[in-house]
Order: sequence, then C-alpha cells, then structure tokens
Amino acid sequence: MLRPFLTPVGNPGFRFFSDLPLSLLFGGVLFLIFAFSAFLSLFWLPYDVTHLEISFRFQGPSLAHWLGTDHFGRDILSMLISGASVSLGVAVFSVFIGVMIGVPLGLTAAARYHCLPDEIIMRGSDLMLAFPSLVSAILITAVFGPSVLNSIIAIGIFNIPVFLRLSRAKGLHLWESGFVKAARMCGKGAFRISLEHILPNIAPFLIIQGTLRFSLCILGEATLSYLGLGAHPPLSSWGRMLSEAQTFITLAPHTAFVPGITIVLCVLSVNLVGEGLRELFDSQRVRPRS
Amino acid sequence: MSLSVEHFSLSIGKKMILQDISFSVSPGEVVVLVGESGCGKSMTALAIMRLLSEACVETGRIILDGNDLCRCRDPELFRIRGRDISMIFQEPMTALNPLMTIGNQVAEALLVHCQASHIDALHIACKTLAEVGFQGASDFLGRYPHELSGGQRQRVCMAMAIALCPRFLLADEPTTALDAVSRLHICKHLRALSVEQGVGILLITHDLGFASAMSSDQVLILRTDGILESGTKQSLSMFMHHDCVSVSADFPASFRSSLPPDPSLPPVLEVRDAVCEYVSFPSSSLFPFFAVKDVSFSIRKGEIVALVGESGCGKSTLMRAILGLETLSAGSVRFDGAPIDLSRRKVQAVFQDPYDSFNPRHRVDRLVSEPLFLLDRDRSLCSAERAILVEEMLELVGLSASDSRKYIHEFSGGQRQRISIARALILRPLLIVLDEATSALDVRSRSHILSLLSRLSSHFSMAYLLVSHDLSLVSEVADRVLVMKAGRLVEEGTTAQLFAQPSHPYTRDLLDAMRSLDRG
Amino acid sequence: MLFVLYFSYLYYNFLMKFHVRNSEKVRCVPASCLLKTFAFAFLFFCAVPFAQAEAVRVPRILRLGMVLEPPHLDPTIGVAGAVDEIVHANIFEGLTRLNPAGEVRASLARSWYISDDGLEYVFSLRRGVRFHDGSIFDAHDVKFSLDRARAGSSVNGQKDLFSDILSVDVIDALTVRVRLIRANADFLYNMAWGNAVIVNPKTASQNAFHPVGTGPFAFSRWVRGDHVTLVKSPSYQGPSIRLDRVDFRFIPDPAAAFSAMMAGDLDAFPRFPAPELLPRFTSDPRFSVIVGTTEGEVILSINNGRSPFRDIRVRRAIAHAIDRRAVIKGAVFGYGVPIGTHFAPHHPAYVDLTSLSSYDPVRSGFLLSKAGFSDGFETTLILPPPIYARRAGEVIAAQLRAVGIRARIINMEWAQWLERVFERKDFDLTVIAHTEAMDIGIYARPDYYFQYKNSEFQKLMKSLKEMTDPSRRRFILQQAQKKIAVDYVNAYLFQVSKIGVSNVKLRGLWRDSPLQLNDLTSVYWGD
Amino acid sequence: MLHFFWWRFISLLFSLAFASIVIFFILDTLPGDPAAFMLGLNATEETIGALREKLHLDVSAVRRYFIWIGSLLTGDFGMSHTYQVPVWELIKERIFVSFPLAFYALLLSIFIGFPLGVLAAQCNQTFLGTVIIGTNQLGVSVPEFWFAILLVFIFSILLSWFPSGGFPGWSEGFLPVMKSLFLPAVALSFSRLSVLARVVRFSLQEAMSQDYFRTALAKGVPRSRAIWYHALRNAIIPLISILGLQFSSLLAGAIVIENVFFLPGLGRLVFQAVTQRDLIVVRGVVMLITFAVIVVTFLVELSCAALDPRLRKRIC
Repeated sequence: MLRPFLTPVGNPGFRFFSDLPLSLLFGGVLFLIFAFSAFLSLFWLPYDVTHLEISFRFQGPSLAHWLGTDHFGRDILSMLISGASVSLGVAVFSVFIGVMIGVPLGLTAAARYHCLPDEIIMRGSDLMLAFPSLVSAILITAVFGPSVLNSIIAIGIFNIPVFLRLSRAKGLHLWESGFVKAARMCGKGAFRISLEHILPNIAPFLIIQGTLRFSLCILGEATLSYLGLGAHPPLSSWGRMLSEAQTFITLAPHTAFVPGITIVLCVLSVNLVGEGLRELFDSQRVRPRS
Repeated sequence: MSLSVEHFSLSIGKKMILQDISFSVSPGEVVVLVGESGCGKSMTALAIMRLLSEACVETGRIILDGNDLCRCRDPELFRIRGRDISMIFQEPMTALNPLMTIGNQVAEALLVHCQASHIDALHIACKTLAEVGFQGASDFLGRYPHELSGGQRQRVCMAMAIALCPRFLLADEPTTALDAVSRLHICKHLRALSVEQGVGILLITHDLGFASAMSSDQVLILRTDGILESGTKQSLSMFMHHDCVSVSADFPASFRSSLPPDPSLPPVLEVRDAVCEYVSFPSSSLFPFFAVKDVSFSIRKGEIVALVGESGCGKSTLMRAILGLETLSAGSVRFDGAPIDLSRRKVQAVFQDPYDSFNPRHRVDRLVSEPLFLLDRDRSLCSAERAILVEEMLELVGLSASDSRKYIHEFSGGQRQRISIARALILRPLLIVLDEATSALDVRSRSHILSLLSRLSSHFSMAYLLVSHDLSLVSEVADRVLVMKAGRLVEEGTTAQLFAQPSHPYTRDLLDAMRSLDRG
Repeated sequence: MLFVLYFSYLYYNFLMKFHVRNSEKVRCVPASCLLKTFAFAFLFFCAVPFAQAEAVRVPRILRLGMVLEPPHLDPTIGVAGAVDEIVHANIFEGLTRLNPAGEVRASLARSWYISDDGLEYVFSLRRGVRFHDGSIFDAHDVKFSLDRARAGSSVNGQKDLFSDILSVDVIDALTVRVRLIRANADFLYNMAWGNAVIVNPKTASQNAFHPVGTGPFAFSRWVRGDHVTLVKSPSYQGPSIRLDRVDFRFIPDPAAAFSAMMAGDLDAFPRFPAPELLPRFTSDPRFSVIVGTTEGEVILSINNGRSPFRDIRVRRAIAHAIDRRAVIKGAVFGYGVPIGTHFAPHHPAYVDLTSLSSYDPVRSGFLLSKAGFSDGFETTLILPPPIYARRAGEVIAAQLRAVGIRARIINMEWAQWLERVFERKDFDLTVIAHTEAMDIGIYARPDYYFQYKNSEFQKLMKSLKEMTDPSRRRFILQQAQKKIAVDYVNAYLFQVSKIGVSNVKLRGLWRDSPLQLNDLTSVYWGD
Repeated sequence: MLHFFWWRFISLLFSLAFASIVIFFILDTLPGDPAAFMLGLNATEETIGALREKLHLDVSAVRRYFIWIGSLLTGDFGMSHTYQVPVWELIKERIFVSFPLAFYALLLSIFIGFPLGVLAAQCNQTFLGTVIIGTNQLGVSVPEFWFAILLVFIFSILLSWFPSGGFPGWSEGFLPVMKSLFLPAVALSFSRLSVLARVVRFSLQEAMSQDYFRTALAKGVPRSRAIWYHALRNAIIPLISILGLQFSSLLAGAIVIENVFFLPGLGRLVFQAVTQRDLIVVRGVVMLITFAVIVVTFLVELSCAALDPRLRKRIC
C-alpha cells in the first residue's frame, strides 16, 4: 500500500539505506526505541509501577534501579516506559483526529474553490486557529474531567486546521495541473479526482506535517499532564512525573532531569525523522528539465 | 583579450556532463552553441559565470584577460560579473525580482560597480532601456515585473546585462519562451551589439532558425555525451543532416490529408458565437474583460484546423471551453449536434507540458486507461480487455507493450507526449485538441510526434484542432487556419490561401516576422 | 554586569567578522548597519535586567508567603481560610479572641457577665476604639454585626454559630446584652471566630475588596494574583505594634515557594506547603523551622449510605488495611500526627484510639471475606487538588489494592469535588482535610456528605451544647470520639502539622494555629 | 486598498460574532457551581441558594447571552463571581503583565532567531550550519515548562541573579519589572526562536534557489547584498505571518510559564477562573484573547498584502 506514496517522482535510482539523510537514520532509530518501549510496556515492566515502597525513596541510579527511584519509591525507568505508551498513544490518536477530519475538509475546500463551502471551511479554520489552544485544552479537560481520552480530544482538535490548510493549499495547486484537467475531461467527479489524483500526490507533505504535529502533540500532552489535567494516577505520564518532581529538584535532581530529558529525546527523534523525510521528498521532487 | 575555455570538464555526482571541451570567443564574434535539450549547454554558460551549485566537480581552465576564473575568489568574481561578462537567462518570467521596480533592478548593476549616485544610475538605466526597444522608457522605471509581458521582461534582462557594456555576453536560449515578434527584436539587438559595440556573444540555443538568423561566425555542436564538435559558418547546411539536429526537411509529404473534407457530412465540432467574459475581482472598471468575443467556426471529420494567435489572445480560454473545462458566458459548443457533457467520448486532448500531464503515482497502464472510465457507465470492461487495449495503443504510438508496468518518470519528454496521444486515442475520439503539444519538445522529438500524428490522422480519419503560436509548424501541417487577436476571430481560410494573400493586417505582421526569421 | 557587556561584544564582532570575511564556504552576513542594530538591541534587552543591584531589606517591613489567594477580604462572607489568614486579628477584631493555646481572651469586649442559666450574656466594650475610617466603635456596631450574621438572607459561611442567639440589645454606648434560645457553652469560643468579627455598618458592603476594621493593621493595596499589603493603623489603642508594613504574597506552587524563600524574596511562610523540603531549611542557618499543630484532620471519608460501605465490617476492613505511618511518610514526609478519631490530638479531651484501627492486612482480608467479598471489589477514590490529598490517595490506593479493594483514582478540581461529593454525595471514597476547629459536631448532621445517621451520637452532641461544666464536657467529648471510632464511620489518618518557616531573626510568630489566622500583633524583627 | 480592506473587515466581524457564540455556549456547560465553591465546606443549602439568587445564575441561558453581549459592547465585562470585582479591572491589571511579557519574548526570539536563521541558510553544508540546525531541532523539542524549571533552579536558586518569580508591579519602576520578566521571557522565547530560525532558513533557501537571485549574482551584485535586497525581501512575507501566529500563541500560551514563575498574567487568571468555575472571568478573558488574535491575523494579512506589489496592485 505504501508503494505509491514512496515512489520517487524525480530520480530513478532509489537505493534504500545509503541514500537516506543522516537525520532520518538517527531520528528513526531513536524513535523506534521509544515506540518499542511503549509497546513493551503493555505486557512487561521491569518493576510494578503501582507498587509503592516508601522506604526505597529517592535512590540514585544503581544496578537495581537504572535511573533511580522517585518520591514514592517507584522505579523511574519503568515509570518512563509506561509513560511512553500514554504519551505516544495520545500523540498518535490526536494526529489521527487531525488527519481524519482536516484532510477531507481541506480537499473539499480545494475542490469547491471560490464558492460557499470553501469560504465557510476557511473561516471555520481561521476561527479555530484564533482560539488559544492551551486555554481551550484546559477548558475541555476541566469541563469533561481530566482523562486520557479528553486530552486526546483537546489536543486533536487543534491539529485539524493545520492539516486542513495544508491539504487545501497543495490541493489547489494540483487542481491546476494537466493530469487533473485530463481526469476532469474523462468525466470524473471532484470526489473521485481528489481520491485518485490529489490525495496520493499530497501524501508526502501530509506525512512531513504529521511528524511535526506528532512531536507538538507529545509536548502538548506533557504540558496538560504537568498542569494536572492529563492521565490519572494508575497511568503514569511524563508530564505528571515532572510536576511531582518539581518540588524535589533540590533534594533529588534526577527525578526532575530524567523525565525532562526523555521528553526532549522523544520529541527530538520525531523532529529528526520529519526533517529527514523532508530532505528525502525535496530531493525527489526536483524534476529534470531540458 | 578573448574568453577561452580550455579542456574543461564538469560532472555532478557520478554523471559526466561536459567532457574536455575547449573553445574561445573573441570580441565582436558571435559563437553559437547548439545541442539537444539536456546535453549540458546551460551548464557551460553557468560554469563560465561561476554560478554552478556546490555539487559540481570541475577540471580545466576558463581564461579571461589572462586570469583563470576557476581560481578566482568571490571579490574578484563580483567585479568581473556584470562589468566584463554578463548573461541573459532562458525564463524571463522568473528572472526578475518581483518586489523591485524595473528601474532599480537595472540601476543596481551600475550602483554596485561604479558607485554612481542613485539618480544618475536611474538615468543611465533609462537610456539602456530605450536602447533595447522600450518606447518612453521613463514611465517603465517605476513599474514592476508582473506588469510586463514575456518579451518586455526579456528585454529588461538584456538591458541589465548590457548596462555596463560588458566585453562578453552569454545568452542561454534567450528566445524559446517568446513569440515570433519579440524573438525578431531580440535577434536584431544581439546582432547590433556584436557588430557595432564589438561584444563577443556566446549564444546557446536548440532553435536552428534563430541560430542561422544570427549569421554566426562559429557554430559548436554539443552532443549528449558532452563532447563538442566545431563547424564553420559556410558548412551550415552540413550539420543540417547531423542526426541530432535534423530539421523539418524529412517532413512526411503525405501529411496533408489527400481527400478534401466532404461538406455534406455534419461538422464534428460546431462553435456558435461563443462569449467568455471575466469580471476580474478588483478591477473596478465598468466593462468586464472579454477573453473570447463572438467566435464561431466548425470542424469537419478528418480536417486539421490550426488556431493561431499571440499569447494572451484568448485561444487557450476558447480551447478550455471546447474541452468542457470552463463554461461559456454565452453561445454554444456542439459535438455531432450534442453538448459537451453528453459527448465527452468524442473529444480528447494532448497538453503542452509532458512533465505535468501525468499523475506521477500511477503506472502507465492506469494512465492510459483512464478515459475508459467514460465507458464504465454503459458497459464496463474487465481488466484483461483493458490491458489488451492499452498494449494496442502503446504499440500504435511506437512504444513497447512492456512499458505499461513502468512509472512515468522513466520516460523522456518525447515518449511522454506519445503516451499522452495513446491516452487520447484509446476511445477513438472524433476530435483531438493539441494544445501546443510540440512546443516544449526539442526539434527531433517534435518531428517524430508530428509524423506519428499524420499517420494516425490518415488511419483513423480523425479531426485535429492545433492550438499554437508557431506559424512555421502550422504552415506545414494545417488544412485550415483561424487567426485570433484579443478574443476575436480576425481571419479564417485554407492554409495555402492565407499564406499567399493574408487579408487582415495582423496576419500579415505574423507572416513577415516568421519569414524574416527563416530567411536569416 | 561585566559578563553581559563582554558577551554582547563577542556577539557583535562575531556578526561583523562574517560581514568582512568573504571566504569561499561561509558567505557574508547582510549589510553592517542593520547588523549593528541587532547587536545593540540584544545588548539592551539582555543586559538591562542584570544591572539591578541586590534589594536591601528594610527592618520594619514583613513579607509573608501564603499558598492560596483569598477570593475577597470579607471574613463574614463564605468560609475561605485564606481570608482569615490575612484579615482576622490583623484588620478585624471580634468580641473575644483566642490565645496561642486556644483559650478565650478579651478583645473588643473588655469583660462580660453570664447569667446562671447561661441564657444571657452582658458584654462591656473597650473605650475609645475607632474604625480605620475614623468612625467611633460602639454597641450599635456589635448589634448590627450579630444581627447581620444571623439574618435569613445572610451569606455568612458559619451561620449556625449564631443560630442560638434570640436577641441582641444595646443597653448603653459601651454595653450589649445577648439573649440565647438555649444554653451554649461554646458561645464565647464561637465569638472568637473570623465570621463573628465586628464590622462598621457604613463600610460593611465594601469589605470584600476594601476592608475597614478596628484591628492593628489597615488595608493598603491588593495586586490581584500577587500580593496584599497592610500598613500599621495609627488609631489602634492596643499593645505597641513593631511592624510598619506587611506584604502577604500568594505563591501556590510549592517549588516556587521554596525558591522564593531560598532567594530571600520572603521573610516567613507560616504554612509551608512542601514538608519534603524542610531538611534544606533546617540545615540552613538563615532560617528557623517551627512545627506546630493545626485543627485540620485528614481522613479517608467513606460514603456510609452506599453499598458495600453500609456494612461496618467492610468499613473496618478498610481502616485496618491502611498503614498510617506509610501514608504520613509518603504524603507529608513524616510531618503529621496519627489520629484514631475525628479530633485534634493537642486538645486536652483527646483520646488515643489509633489501636482500634491498627494496620492489620490479615484481619482486613478476613473481615472482607466474612462480609462476602473474599476476592475484593471495585470502587472509586476521588481526590481534591491539594498535594497532600493526591499523594495520600496514591499510597492508600496501593494499600487497599494489597487487600483486594481495587480503587480507581479520579482527580478533581475543587468546584467539581464540592458539587459531586459534598452536595450530590455521589462518591465511594475520598481523601479530605477538615480544617475547621472543634468540628466533631458534623457527624451529628444527618445531611452531611458521609451520611452517618446515628441518633445516639446526635443526643451526645445536644447534651454537649447545653453542658457548661468543663469536666462533664470533656467526658462527653471522649464518649463522642469513641462512638465514631467504634462505628468506623471514616478511616481517620493524621492531623496536619503547621510547618512554619521563617527568617531566624524574626520573633513572635505563633507556633500552633487554633484558628486559621496569622496574628501579627506580637511579631517583630529581633537583633 | 479599500475593496480588500472592507471585505476582510466584514469577515473579521463575522468571526468575532461567531467566536462569542461558541465561547458562551461551551462555557455554559461547565459543571460545578460557583456559589457552592464560594461558600465552602460547611455551607447549608439555603445560603447557597441565596448566593445563587444574588449572582442571578438562574436566568435562562439565551437571555444571559444577550445580556452579556449587550454589556460587552458597552465595555462592561460584568462582575467576577469569586473576586466581586468588575472583570475589566482584573483583566486590565493582568494585561500589564501578559502583554509586556509576550512582547519581550517576541523581541528576544526575533533578535536571536532571525540572525541564526540567516546564518543557517547561508552556510548550509558547513560545520556551523549543522550546529545551528542541531540547536534549532533541540530548541523546538524542549518542553517550555521543563526549561523554565531549569532556569529557576540554576539562575534564581543556585546563582540567585534573578527573582524566582512574582511580579513587583509597574509602580516599582522599569528595572525590577524587566528583571522579574527576564527569565519567563527567555523560557517563552527559547522554543519560539528555534521555530523562527527554521522558517527563516527555509524561506531564505527557497528564495536563494529562485532565478532572480541568480540574475542578481550574474549582474555582479555581491552575495551579501544579493541576499539582503533580493532573497530576504521575498522571504519576509512568510516570516510576518509566522510572527503574527507566535504573538497570539504567546498571549494565551504562557499559562504554564506564568504558573512556574507565579506571574499574575492573563493565562493564570483564566486557569484559576476555570478551577473556581468563575464563568464571567473565563468568558471575558477568552473573548479578549480571541479578539486580539483575530485582529493580529487581520493586521498580518494587511501588511503581507501591502508588502507584495502584485497584491497591492490588485487591491487598489
């Protein structure tokens, strides 16, 4: 299924590994580590996150606990691993919401250029962009109670206008191209054209924008749980570990630094993957001209 | 005092572009560099101007007044460019900075080189613009590039290049994007520069007509594998037969359809006083802008009609209306008596830019079989039938059946245009609209495409509507010619009659411009 | 300051260097004039803040830290503790006041006479007392304040404090007679509460944001979200006040509170929110740490009106499943006194009943199986925002899970907790601190949120109200404590300690807090 | 200019009206009763009832909306439930914290982000280029609140160069305010300057790959001048729209930073108002921020149109 998306547009030779930009390789490996640990946390954890052993409190990194223990004596490494599943899960689903609602709207806006649906959709997306995203996320989680599902919705809603505008801009550009004119001459409707011709060609841009929004969603989830509006206690989350560890920063600095660095590394890996993909697609998009 | 290139070779990544080329240009001499598209002609010019991207690996020397430009550092290069050597580029539409006025852009070269004050720099700029053919240049100074036509922009580029009277001028295909009239002006000015001001000109082009018109002293032919051959002026006809630059000499005589169109049959296409108006959004002018005004004509079965006019005369709007991509404000377009949306199967089109008219994500078989979607409504073909039809079409246009599994980026410009024709033919339409189908191709693939079209026309007795601004092509191919100017049909007639005594003054200008270029 | 100048000089010639050197690889940076503006603008915006010298401390000014910002400054509206922490005893005074040990002392009422049947009180008021706006204080103000508090439309948070008053009569300018419907031994104690302060009729309505009282300090300024400033009131007749200005600064975030104290931006934090950071203060010679008691009991409230908690065996199993030591260590890092019942341990009448609900998971499991829940059951544990509740909740959930009670934690904001738990009583378990003084009486209210309806206990509370003899009152209180402990109404966890951190040179801060107030009358800067 | 201006102005009003409706009815569903919240734990039923009555919370939702819109137009944002103070007073105080902070952070991110972007665009393949791009990636991926915690830990607790937070009030003079706003501004601008640098790099590289840049070089214009006059002028337009977006996100997005530094800004006011279910304050602030954002985007669009002669000609 991926073949059509990844077919090179420009240079014929597409040797897999040696051709990939460095940032994609480095980011990809790092991200796989996080993704694997998130997947692993569903089945196995080095230590049981729910078991509190107060006497083991604030132990530094040691052989038993590689990254030390927090203020309840829980192992920080296993907290991070189980936190990874929450953070990545929330980010994946909120990007999913953004794409599933944003892209179809964007394509219809592009298809119906200069008439009513386009205006309404654009005004709606401008309004959504005008809404202060963090304030609204707080409102949503406050109204419906803090939980994973609510933070997914709260963050997901603000991905919609981003994908909408991107798919509309790229779509408009493609509607002027020759093969769309040919398709229109074959009597294909706007819906079929959008599906067969426009979507496959804007897929690379969506993928790049998707990775960027993915990293922003991870940060968003961390911020929400830092404010206490994210996942509930049995589910550990990076943001909440940070907010709890904030008061112990002088007593046990590692409890504050380790989750912070994990967030940075995870978001950095996703950004590097995004940067690498952009380089990959840019190098392909250059057309050999006479 | 000459510009000489000695044993220069250039490669990007692993691909060798230029192999050990040597030539020299002395002041007052016109050197023409000819070659197929994509053989690296433009790279030579960019190499001389030291404007190549970082990925190029060069060996050899480029000598100007004794010092080697390859070894120069940036500060000396800034002094040399513009003052001793300057260049004109191919794409006038993007060569000018959209946010700066014409005056400033031309004056900038003066400001930078001779630290002149802004006022007298503008004064000199105004003088240079008048020199290159702008009447009343002073009011052009304040205008922006998007307010000018292609020809005017190219003249501005020329003004920029010659503002400081450089000793050498590189012109990289200056006229391909222009129409006949402005091409003639550019040619006159270049010739005046070399003769009167002793400027050494290196002209790069793939348009033989223009090259012979420049009465060049030296002609160099760059082959696709990067090796340069030199020919003298007298042996101009010799390289006419060179395999890579064969001209229209081997045109199929039988192109024009033998039997005259039978008047009794109902016309394939009938356009009755079509009107297409644009109310451009911000223009507060009272009368709307008319792209097409009261155009009526008809095309009969098997007839080849050409629609000619300068760019911006509304011929492409009319073509889009005929193809059903745009709705007419008034009037009607009929195919065999039926409106367009009922008779989509009867008309197909071949577009101008081969690189833009195919979805890069689809395989060739899916591209070619796209029009079969029209059949799905009444009887849907199974995939086996589709495959056979596609292979048949590919063989018909001279490609192999195995090509159907490939992706479009694996084909050259000429091959893509063949696939486009295969796509148009698959439904056996009555009329094929050729929207400047060959203007983006180089000479050789253009002639192959035209011969293919002639074979198909005689085989399937199909009608063609050829939309073009290239009169020499029209005179060879079309039965009848329609001339359009500013949205109106100013003249209509058979090719022979129109070329013999054109009635409308505008047609006469077009023909004179074409003839003066051909005679050279 | 020097460091910044050097840094911006580096930045400036770093940019200029690029402009001059036209090396092949690194192209030059844009025109120099624009470059200079960048460098100098950077200098201005970064360097300026460093220029400020260290703030010098003026001796007669006190900067006090507080966790919550009060919604308003009128103690007679609502019951937000933060209001009393600022205004009670500083701006407003009641008829009586409490000393650090919690005993009733004279305040605006110089002395009082109580009739034998305890139904009539005659207060003689202090002479020459003025409000901060200059108007003279007299009996009419007392009558107005008491009538206003007990009126039908009153919005006073502690309205039942005044429910026993029959009438308030002015005898002369400085004497007031108050008649009660039924004898109430706590009446004088109640008059010391923040809700019973005497207000000036003319300014009563504006007290919310411009309080006018008779106390030693007058209101000066309120920068919402940051601080409230009080200044010494010239018209105060009482003991000499050795502070000219007091700033109450609101710092909700414990880490920010800690860094404010360490950075020297605050002089004292009477109720420091982060017990875990105290070792840093005790080891630092600049600070002194005072650990006292408060009236706040942290309990695990159980919804007695909902199954399976109607069965006392289940409630008892919960009580035995919880290890108070671990909860205190986990939640407040050891700064808490275990309690076996809903009563403050520092009170003379306190009975230590912790043995009734000692940590015994085996018995807890046995009790659960006897009650028919051998493999435990699912329930929810609702936690309000304060940090002690969230941490204690996690420890308790883990301990309950050990005996098979799987409690799902739900974190809630205050407003939601009040509406769902307090008003609609739609909860199973919740952790909460009851900060009102002497509030064992809430178990006698049938409509209270843990829905404990026990007629015997209600009779006890009625008799306590009418009993004035102290020894008889202590006996009744002890019986009440035993009753709610034996009935296992809730799981009583620990008494909140008052952790006060202050500058070592500061004298006169109260160790304990019988009421939620910061009495600054006796505070001064030592050597 | 008129045609475009009026058309955009009407759509501006339309978005504002639509925003006010959406804000009002979303906030109306906020559970939790402010009256109960104010009266605390031991309140009895009828006191809560009395207070609800006093704050006229029992009028129908639609009528309340029109009362609110009416008062909004006359500039009266209504009375805050918890603070018993006109909302506009509250907001006015908080604006003097949030706007200078947002402006200060924006200036910092411009003065550091812009040169970085220009440098990164030029020295693409060199060591310096990869270093700058690396720091940009890092800057974007650092969570603001964690960076703020680090700043407080290092600069105010360990080195005690800066106050750990709080806002002395403009009456204390310019320097102490700037000193207290410096750390929050750095925390806010750190991720934004990386985003700005990235945008500058991309749009500049895009402009430098255009033909007119090559023509300028062919005219003998030195590279630095070519970059400044040709490439940057064309790269400015995407830059302005990014700056517009950043300013609006600074206004409300600073909630977290205001929490860490306990600054009395708009963000924290909204956060506290939401937890205290003070509907009128929440509505007032969200309406103000949305209005500011829509006006900023409107101005950005106008300046983009004014800068680009192609649009300017089409406008007037």
